[in-house]
Amino acid sequence: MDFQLTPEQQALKNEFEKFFSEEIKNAPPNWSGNLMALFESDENWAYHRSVADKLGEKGWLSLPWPKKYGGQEHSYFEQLLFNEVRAYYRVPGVDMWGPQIVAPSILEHGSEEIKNTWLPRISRGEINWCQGWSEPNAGSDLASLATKAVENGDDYVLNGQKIWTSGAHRADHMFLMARTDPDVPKHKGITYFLTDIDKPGITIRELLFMHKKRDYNEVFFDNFRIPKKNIVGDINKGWYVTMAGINFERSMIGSVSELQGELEELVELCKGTERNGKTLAKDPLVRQKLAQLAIELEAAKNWAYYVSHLQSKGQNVPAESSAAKWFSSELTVRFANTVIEIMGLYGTLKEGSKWAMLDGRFEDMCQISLGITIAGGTTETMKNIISWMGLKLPR
Amino acid sequence: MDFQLTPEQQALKNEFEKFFSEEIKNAPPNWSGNLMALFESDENWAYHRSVADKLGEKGWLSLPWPKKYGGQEHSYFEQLLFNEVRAYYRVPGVDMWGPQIVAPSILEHGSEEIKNTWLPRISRGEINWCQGWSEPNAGSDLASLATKAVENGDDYVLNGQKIWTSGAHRADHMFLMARTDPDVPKHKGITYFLTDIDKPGITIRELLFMHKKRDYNEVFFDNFRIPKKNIVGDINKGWYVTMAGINFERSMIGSVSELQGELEELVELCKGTERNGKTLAKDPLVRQKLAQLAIELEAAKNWAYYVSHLQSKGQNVPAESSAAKWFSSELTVRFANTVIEIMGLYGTLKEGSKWAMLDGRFEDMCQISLGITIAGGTTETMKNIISWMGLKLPR
Amino acid sequence: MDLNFTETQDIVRTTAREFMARYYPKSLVRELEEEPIGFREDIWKEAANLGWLGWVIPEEYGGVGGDFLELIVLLEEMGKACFMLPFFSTVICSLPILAAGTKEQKEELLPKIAQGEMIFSLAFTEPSATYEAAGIETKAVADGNDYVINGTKLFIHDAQVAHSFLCAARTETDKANPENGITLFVVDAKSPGIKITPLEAIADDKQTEVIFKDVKVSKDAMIGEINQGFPIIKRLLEQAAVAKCAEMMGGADWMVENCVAYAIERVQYGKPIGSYGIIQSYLSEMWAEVGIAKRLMYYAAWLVAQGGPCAKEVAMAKSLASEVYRSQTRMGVQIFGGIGTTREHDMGLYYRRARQAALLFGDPISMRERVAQEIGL
Amino acid sequence: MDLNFTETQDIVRTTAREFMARYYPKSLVRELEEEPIGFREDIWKEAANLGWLGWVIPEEYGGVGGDFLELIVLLEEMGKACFMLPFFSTVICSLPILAAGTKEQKEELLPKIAQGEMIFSLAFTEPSATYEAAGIETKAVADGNDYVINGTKLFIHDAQVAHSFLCAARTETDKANPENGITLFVVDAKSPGIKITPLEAIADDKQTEVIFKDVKVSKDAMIGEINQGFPIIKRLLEQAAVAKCAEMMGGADWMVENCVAYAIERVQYGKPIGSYGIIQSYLSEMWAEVGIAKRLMYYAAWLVAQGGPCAKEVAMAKSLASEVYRSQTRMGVQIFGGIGTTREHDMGLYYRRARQAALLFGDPISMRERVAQEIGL
Repeated sequence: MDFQLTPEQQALKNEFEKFFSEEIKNAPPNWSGNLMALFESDENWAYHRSVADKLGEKGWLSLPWPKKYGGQEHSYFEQLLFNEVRAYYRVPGVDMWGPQIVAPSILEHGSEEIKNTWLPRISRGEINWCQGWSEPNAGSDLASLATKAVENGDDYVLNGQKIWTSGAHRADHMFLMARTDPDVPKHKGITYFLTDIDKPGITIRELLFMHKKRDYNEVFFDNFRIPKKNIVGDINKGWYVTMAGINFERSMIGSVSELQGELEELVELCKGTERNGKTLAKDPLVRQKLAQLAIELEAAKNWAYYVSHLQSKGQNVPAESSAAKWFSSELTVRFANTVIEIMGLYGTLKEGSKWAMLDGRFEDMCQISLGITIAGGTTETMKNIISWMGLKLPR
Repeated sequence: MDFQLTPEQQALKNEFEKFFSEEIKNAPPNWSGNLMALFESDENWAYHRSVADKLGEKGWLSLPWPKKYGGQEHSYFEQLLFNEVRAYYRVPGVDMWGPQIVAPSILEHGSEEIKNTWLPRISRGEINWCQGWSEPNAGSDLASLATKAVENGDDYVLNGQKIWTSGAHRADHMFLMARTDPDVPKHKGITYFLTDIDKPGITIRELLFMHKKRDYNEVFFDNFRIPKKNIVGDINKGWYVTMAGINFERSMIGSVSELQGELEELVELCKGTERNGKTLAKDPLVRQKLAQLAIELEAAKNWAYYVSHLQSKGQNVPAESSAAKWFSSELTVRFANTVIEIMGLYGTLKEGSKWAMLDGRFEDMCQISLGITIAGGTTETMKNIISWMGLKLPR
Repeated sequence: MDLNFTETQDIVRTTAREFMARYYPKSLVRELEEEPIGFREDIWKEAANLGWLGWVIPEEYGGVGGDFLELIVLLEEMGKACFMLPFFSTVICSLPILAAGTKEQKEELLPKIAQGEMIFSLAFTEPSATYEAAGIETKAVADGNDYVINGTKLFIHDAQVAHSFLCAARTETDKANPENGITLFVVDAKSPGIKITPLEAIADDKQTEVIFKDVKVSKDAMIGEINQGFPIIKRLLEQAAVAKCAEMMGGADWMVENCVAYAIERVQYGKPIGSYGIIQSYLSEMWAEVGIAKRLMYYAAWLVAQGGPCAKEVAMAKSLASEVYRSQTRMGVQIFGGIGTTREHDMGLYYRRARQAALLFGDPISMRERVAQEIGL
Repeated sequence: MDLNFTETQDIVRTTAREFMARYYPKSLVRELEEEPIGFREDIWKEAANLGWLGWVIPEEYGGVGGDFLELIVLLEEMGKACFMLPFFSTVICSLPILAAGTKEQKEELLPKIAQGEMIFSLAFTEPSATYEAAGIETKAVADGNDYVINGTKLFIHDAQVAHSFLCAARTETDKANPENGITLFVVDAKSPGIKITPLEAIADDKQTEVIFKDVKVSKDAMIGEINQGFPIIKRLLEQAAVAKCAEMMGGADWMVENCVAYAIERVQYGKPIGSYGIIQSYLSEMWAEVGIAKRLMYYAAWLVAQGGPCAKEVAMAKSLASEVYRSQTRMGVQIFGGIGTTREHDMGLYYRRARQAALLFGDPISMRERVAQEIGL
């Protein structure tokens, strides 16, 4: 067991450090780096786009792909280092879906034509994706999805509704699943499509988050046409294409690393904030709480490294990565709520309030983090995966 | 809503206070008042017996029974006041089963002969009961019990095994359930028996608790004979007789009240114990922890009063009493563990150790309390009852 | 002892439910949240007509002469409905006027409050962000027949609609005992020198910063004796803490009811989610813990109503209700899943309010510290 | 970076498992718990033969010359087996001798330790019950070529079988910095003036009170420099804290494995209890939290093995492992139900050990305080 980075890993990490510590200086004035920050204003979106272009140029959006398709053939571990550093500096520039969800599906199941069409565009960072998976009645039970795609000439014609479509209002493309055969067991009649969304037959409606920010959307298809050539994998085999898409760097290092940066700011804040005649930093309860967060972060970080290590050895680790998802998303909720407890009344003030602390980031985080415990598999689903796939408990 | 005791209730409570505050002075030197204390030595048992006789004489073992059978026709609320005061002073004298479990079953389902035979003996406190319900494969799923009783002349002949039989080694009687018809659905072939256990065909084997104290036993029946006249209710209707037996004062006030007394001692201890140059009482973390325990106790007490209030209005409150069971048994575990955290290394020392604090009662409690969260319905079963009977959730 | 609700309490509850169903839909909550003022004259008048504003004001001053426990029942329903009008602020300010005001003050102020003509805002907290006396640095200096107030009040609810403030200011500095030297004033909100700036906070309740710069008030506007304001405020803070518990527990009731209903209705994998053990575990905990916290709240409220010492029980109730409401609303979001995180769903209204209410009138940490003192530590 | 176990680590694990299966059944744990001495010469010799006692002692002093991470793997297996012989005490005492002893001391002591001929007991803690330097009040006063030790050591493991103590005593009082003035001595357990009294504690590990009354030791028995003992002890305490984590996490592994197996096998209401959602929720949390705490422990252990600064990570690992082991053993009891609370079942062995180990070499509260210092608070 050796926790030392290899010289090559260290060099690469240094490169990431250098880039992102510089790049954050280009952030627009109100850039919070929070989860939805990139969608919040045109300025923020432009910042995201400009970083994406640079990352594409550097080849950092395709670190683990085969060289043949423009990748760097790095392992998941190098991907982890990239994700760690970027999140620490709260720099955007990586599409939430393209490099790590869509690309692995294409790499495993796409035809050469699909690969040659889409992978270069993803690695250049030029596509802004949104995800068309969940539906109102297909949440945790995703395979129940009801959006129908019916063959019609060279196209499929879609009708139905998607929900929780993060960033659809900023995106130009969507990857989605639709039912192409209603007469077979539910996993076996689903097809995986790629499509641009700047054409008729699709309506995107905002679905605001509880604190009124826009991340989610509802998406409605009304005879929306997708050419057959945009199907990834075989007809009716979309569920398995999707499963390949969960084969990305799943350690959750990003959440953890972002919080690590926040913790460092918090320590400084507590040292400079007086309450009842002494600094918060001197309050034994505050000390215990912040120490506990530091411990959980260090633990989550080590777990992320472990998950990534296993993945880089080629292992499929559903239980371990589910534990990472569960632990670090719940940690984010706990973190934000703990900070509000520490800040007291000040902690509830929003971004932009004259008296808000740390720009009200934690007021935002204590809400937005709820989404993280649900999206991409709820905490309860993560526990099911651990129980069934990790512990082999009976269903 | 009026939380004031009526003058009659207050007078009765004062009477209880007077009696028990005096009676605790008669406790033997090593009397801890812990859950199993009465079984621990002959001296302790004799103390228990002597109090039982006095309580029987006062009529305090039959507070809510009809006068016709020697009761006082008090409500469950007066029973709660009795239980509260007795537990606070940690005085024994009430058989764990007779007055509150066996008697209600007899009152509801027993023939006049059964009533006249057994009730006076229970109300005089002269019988020491043990419970023959659980079996190795019938725990939470109690109705699966396999001990067989077969008709034979004027008797039934029993074969099988019981487990978790608290105090069987001190008891002289047992109430039990046995299967009298194996060919019907499991709840419908069970019969409820009363028996003395000082006769052949029964073997009692100790089953030590994890800290080596004896409370539990295993009980084996080998052609053990019980006369038919000792059956309560109808043959094969024992399950319903049992259900009547859960219709007692179910607020858990006893646990709560005992802990209230402990908390008061703890406060004094913390005021007198220095650690790192200041008293434990001045440590903000200790203050928060003890305050939290005080809050949970006050909450549990109010909930107990509420449950008892509902019961005294004649309501059957399975969800409310399950919440009381769950909350206060878990609170007992939490309480003991918290005290050990506060005491630090001293907290792990056992009763009798020269350096132990508060006679090592919490080292004992942090183990024995585990039994409370399991016996009489596990925490998980309590949640099921709340879900199904309280919230009407689908099974 | 009788733990049943009285007939009047039941009537208050029924009336409040009908009122909310009729006048106060959840869509209005969202509207009020997004407006800077967040007030509806017609609803306010309706509430006044029902006697709510003067519920605990004696009939001789134009009130209903009801009791504090009835007010608690009403506040539960308000919490359940996310009632945002300045009822809470106004009523808690009426209590010290009733308790410590002169006959003239009562005659002048209480009927107006009862009739809904005078909205009050409590100007107590400051940048020190504490409910302890030591946190009061705003000064009031005598100047002839007036006092001149200078200072900054922070986290002040409903200043944007208030006609008057009940303002705590320091008239004397006693380092040894900061509870000495505080005086209460009724201040006209239109007085020159008052500057109100909105603060946006998590619950979108209407908080403000209120700066008093050379604000003059007449000596007659003093409630209670000079320098003796803190005991009055202390009582007010106890009443307010329990009242806040009632709002929280009302909200918690909404949540438990609605989570249970959703768990029965929402099907995933062919079964209602409420049939899964892990969801049953959440729901049974929610139901039990909310119920338990609520009984403690009633007990504390009853003690408050009795008028005797209640500091310990109030602190207990506030701490427990706050913790339970926070943790249960967290679980509630998990029951509803994605939809519960949206603006259009009601769950978020409660999740956000739980986080705000926990900190108002004593956060759990300071309340536990109070309990520690009260149990002899 | 390579997070795989090395081949040697794997061999150590396998060997240890075979050893425990062969020589150390759970029935023996119960026997040892009930005996005042709790020692088995044959097992001790066997462990020495496998090189365990000298695992981290260099070959030149008769050891194996292995590394600290291998020792950690071994300790995990010992924790899993509830190994009660004085291995832990002896090995942690060998570390400062190795780090700070003179060549003569090493040559004299280390080979004996490695061969299982010398059992050590760490005489550090006192009635102050802390691992901070300020807690050391036992005094050693120079007297010619000797020092005379007086004081009470408390919570001392394995004194009942020890040949020697590694004893920390104060040779100078520096109120400003209590870390100055502490000196380490190797003390022959048979020295006149030593009185050993057993303490019964929750884990039935062999704790004692050791009173030193005018106990003479030669100056040559000093480990390290006079007054400079605390930095050595500090390092030892870090090593011991991580070693204790390894024991705990080994125990936690036992628990998770056995709870899962039981949940699959135990049927209630016609189904294995492991098919119920609430039990799955418990087990998945147990598995995940134990796994997570364990990875942090390995990282801290690796830092310790590197020899650089590791105070923060060790404190983190000890706090988390302690909390997780306590809460998971609590859940474990709930999985096993009644049977898990009995003396004849193994669950209680772990539940009890979790409560003891959490407090040894730094309890979670003091470890978090250490972390707070280390993160700059």
